[in-house]
Amino acid sequence: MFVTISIAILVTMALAIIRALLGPSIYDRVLAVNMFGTKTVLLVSVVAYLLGRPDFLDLALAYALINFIGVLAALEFFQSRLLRSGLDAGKEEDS
Amino acid sequence: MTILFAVFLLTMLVITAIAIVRTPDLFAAVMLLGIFSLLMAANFFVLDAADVALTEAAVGAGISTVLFLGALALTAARERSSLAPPRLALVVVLITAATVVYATFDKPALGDPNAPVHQHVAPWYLEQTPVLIGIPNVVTAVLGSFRGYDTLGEVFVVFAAAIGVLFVLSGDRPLSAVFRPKDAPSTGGLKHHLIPRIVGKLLIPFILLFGFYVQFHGEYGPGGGFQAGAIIAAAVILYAVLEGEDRALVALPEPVLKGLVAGGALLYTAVGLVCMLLGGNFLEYSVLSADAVFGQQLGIILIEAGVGVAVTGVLLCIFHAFAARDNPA
Amino acid sequence: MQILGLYNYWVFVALLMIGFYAVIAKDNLIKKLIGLSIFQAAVFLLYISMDKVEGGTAPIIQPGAVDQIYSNPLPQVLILTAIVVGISTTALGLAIVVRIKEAYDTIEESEAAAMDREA
Amino acid sequence: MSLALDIGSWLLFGIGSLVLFIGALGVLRMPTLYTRMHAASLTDSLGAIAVLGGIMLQAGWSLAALKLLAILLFLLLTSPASSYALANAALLAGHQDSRSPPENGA
Amino acid sequence: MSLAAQLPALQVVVPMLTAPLVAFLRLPNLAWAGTLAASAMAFAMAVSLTLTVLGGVSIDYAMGGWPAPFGIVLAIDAFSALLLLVVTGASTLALLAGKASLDREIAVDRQPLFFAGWLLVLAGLSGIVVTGDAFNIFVFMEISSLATYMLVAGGPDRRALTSVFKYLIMGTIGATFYLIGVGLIYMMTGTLNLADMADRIGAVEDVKPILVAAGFITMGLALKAAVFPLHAWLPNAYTYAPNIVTVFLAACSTKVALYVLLRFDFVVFQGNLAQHDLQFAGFLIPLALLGIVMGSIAAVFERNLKRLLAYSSVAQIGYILLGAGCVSLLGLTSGIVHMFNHALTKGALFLAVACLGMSLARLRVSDIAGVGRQMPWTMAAFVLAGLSLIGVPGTAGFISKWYLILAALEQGTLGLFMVAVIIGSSLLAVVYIWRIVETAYFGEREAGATVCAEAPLPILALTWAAALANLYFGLRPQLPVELATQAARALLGDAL
Repeated sequence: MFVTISIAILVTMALAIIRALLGPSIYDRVLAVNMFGTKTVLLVSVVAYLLGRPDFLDLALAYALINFIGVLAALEFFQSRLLRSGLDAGKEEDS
Repeated sequence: MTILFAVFLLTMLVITAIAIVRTPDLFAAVMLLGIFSLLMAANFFVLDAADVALTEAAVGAGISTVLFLGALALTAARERSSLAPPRLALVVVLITAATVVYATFDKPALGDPNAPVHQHVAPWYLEQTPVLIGIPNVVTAVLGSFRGYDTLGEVFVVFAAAIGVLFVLSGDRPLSAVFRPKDAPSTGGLKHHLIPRIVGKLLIPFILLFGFYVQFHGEYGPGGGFQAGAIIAAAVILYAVLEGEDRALVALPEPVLKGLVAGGALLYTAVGLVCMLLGGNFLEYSVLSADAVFGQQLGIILIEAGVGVAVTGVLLCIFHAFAARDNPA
Repeated sequence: MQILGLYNYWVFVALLMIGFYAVIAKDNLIKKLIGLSIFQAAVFLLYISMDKVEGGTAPIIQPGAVDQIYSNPLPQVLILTAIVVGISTTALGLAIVVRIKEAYDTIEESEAAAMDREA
Repeated sequence: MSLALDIGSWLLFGIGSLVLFIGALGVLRMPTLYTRMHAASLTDSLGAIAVLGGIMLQAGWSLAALKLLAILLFLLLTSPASSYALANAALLAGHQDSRSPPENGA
Repeated sequence: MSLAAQLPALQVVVPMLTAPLVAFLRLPNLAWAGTLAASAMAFAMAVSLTLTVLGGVSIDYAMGGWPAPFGIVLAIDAFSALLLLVVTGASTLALLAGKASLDREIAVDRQPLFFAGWLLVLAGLSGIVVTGDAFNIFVFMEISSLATYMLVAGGPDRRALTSVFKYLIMGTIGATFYLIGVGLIYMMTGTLNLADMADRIGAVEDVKPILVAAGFITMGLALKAAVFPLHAWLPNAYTYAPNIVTVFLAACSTKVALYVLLRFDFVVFQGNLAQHDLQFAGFLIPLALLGIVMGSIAAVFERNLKRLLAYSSVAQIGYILLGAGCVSLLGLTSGIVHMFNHALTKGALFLAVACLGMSLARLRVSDIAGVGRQMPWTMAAFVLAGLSLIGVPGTAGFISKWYLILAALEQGTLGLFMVAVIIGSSLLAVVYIWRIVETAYFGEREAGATVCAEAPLPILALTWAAALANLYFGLRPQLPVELATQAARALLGDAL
């Protein structure tokens, strides 16, 4: 039972990686990373049961929050870049 | 069955690594590096290394991504198309690979219970940990006590990284300006994104709580000072991302961060010295209490606290040093 | 089964090559550091692959379990330390790259070297 | 009783697998960024509910079930939030797909 | 437990503990004083340990009270004691001399961080030298490396940044290679303790991983030790580092890597691997000879004073390796004595350069034209140390070259070739040192160039102390030779 669902999750992860490889835009990549992260969380939860060590669910929780922080950090990166390029454009107009 | 999972994960790992090296888009490379770390962590998990999996996820996928993004924001987002492929490099790599391949044929197969590593030293740890230290997590026992001196070294490695980053980044400005850019406009974090902001702020206390759980549960399950430090630092970084670095620096000001860095390292060393004063060897926690086993547990809790404090401080110092730097362009 | 039994080690070799190639062949300094991360991660894999025992579980002693086989804790401890060392090196390297960018306005090694020769 | 739980788990896992797979396929095959996001965010939540719910049925009343619930809540909160933020960031940056209809383009 | 029994641990812990204490101080002078005090204490402990070891006992210390191979043990013998003297001595000397020089190169508010980094280099290098555990060596190697990168990056020229990045990449590759090697040995023996490894490695049947491990460890450490042709990071790192950092690094950092290399190759591999001699004869000796020749030639044509001395260091590393490569008591003794003597010589030379740096903006050979008359004391010390570098009888440099030639003569025909290379490279050393001396004394100061004042007294006095030490250990070489002979005997142990 756990094996079946693990395989499904692994396939999903592989598809997410393909999207991350293809891009084309940076947002696609972040999307893929986010999706990959959630799938890793699910995989870890399932495998914890598969290995018979439910106490390892802590890991899944940690992965979930790391994933969230990673995505938000990437977004802040876009935003600061956007802001900066906006400022640069403003400078060009001034000069 | 899990071995087949591992094979699948490992194959994806190689594909991701190739893609990372090939893409000229540095941002894509960093994002893929995040996936690479998660895959690596999942792999460690399948290979029964829960503590390492937790660390790799927190550090590799979390902190490392944040740092790379911080550096990318200050440098360039694309790699200049490279010139002719360097032949010498290829030759060196191929020679190295051939050497390693040569060694591989005589290696014990994965999971072989008769491999030398499972015959010597390690069985002793597994047998003696319940007796001498009395905690279930053998990894924590080895990390904290049997090889506690290595862990002390590890704390000083991160300490060196923190002072190194501060020193290098203060090379062209006064040290006091490293955390505070002079007249850069505050990017203000993701202030205009209401939903992530509210969700994030809602979650921060729980993340902190989880961090403390990982810190103090390290004797019983996967976790410990390093992982906890990374998670707590991640919570503060989340706050900084949502509300702006300046607000995060108000909550945890620069002197506090420096105090954490120095204090954690000092706490660890002090525990070792106290053992010495009480008549034991350096880091011999047994002398901390009349009951040797309790002494060991006390020692491990204290040094893990030192590790957690130091790592939190170091990671936040490094994060702020990058985040506060104004755009060179 | 021998090939599959050593699969982890083959992947270790592959990652080592990929990372090592990126470190020495790439001109971009950040790409070099990314390569260094992969290079080090390959070594983590080498160590962690050693710890696995057939039928074993993570070395966290389960109360009440009899005759349970546990994986080897020692490589895990070593790699915990090595991961920390890796991120420390990366952080310091990135700080240096940021300074190089500010001093040379490039993060390509050959361009910076060309500027040095002119000076 | 345990049979019923098993059937429930199988059912949830079946739904979960299907949803996850469809979602991944959508992310891979959909033509534009925003449609891909749409595929990902919807299936992410339902897939997580199904998979974690299935495990919870197996776990029964225990600390593990509580942890699973925490993970589920966490995912349900963060996943839409990051999807929203991502779409918002793309929109603010003026991202347009080459295949988007002309009347949407400025 | 008495204090004396705790010295091996304190040797590392004292500088390490001081680092967080001084790192965030607001008072640079206090930070300097604290650093100096810790360094001096470390030196005192090293002297005390040396005296114990000279009595013929080696010291073992179980960290955390756990016995080997389960815990980490520190093991100090004559070899480690010699290196401890070099490391702590160089650190103390450079700190004592260098405050004024440092004030010129590093902003006052950054100095506490700088001193913390310095202490970590000291702690890391001492930690490598005293430990008896293969993985522990890696950890302390990384502490010292990270801190070294930081110190080198403090150089005022922007080229310090590019050279330190190169150093970081190559250093990390070296450390990772070492880690791979240790991992492979661990895989086949199940232990990380060096002594235990030596015991168990002979019993391993599948030797391929062990052979590869030997290769990786040798390569990794050769990278760290800047053995030719893996020395690419060294010249620029030495050139653009702050002057006082160069003194410290040139005296000890590559030597500690060589120490680990010799310890591994002799203790762990030599006695236990068939045909391990081949690694020396077929690999290290040719590299050593090439390094001696190419390093010296590069030095002859180099125009930058610091880089000239750095290339000379590449050649000197060749001497050390050549001695060790003879795999004989005499050869190893000569190599180890040369570690000590070269530290004295290069320390003194770079101190003299630091003196010059107090008055001169740039340090090309042409920049010091005529300086000999304006800074007579500095240049006189430089000449004295230069004589030792050449190997003139009566100086420390002569002692190690003498032993090296004796060791080479034992080797038969190949030995004669080695002797020819040694003498040829000494002649090259005469050329490059003479070029500096000629420019300094007989060159004409450019019209309009500022008049150089003699360097301040503290740094000058210590430069002279270092230069005179070259003379002292040239006339009374008993201490290093005795330690080196003991060390060589211990290293060869089984192989003899």
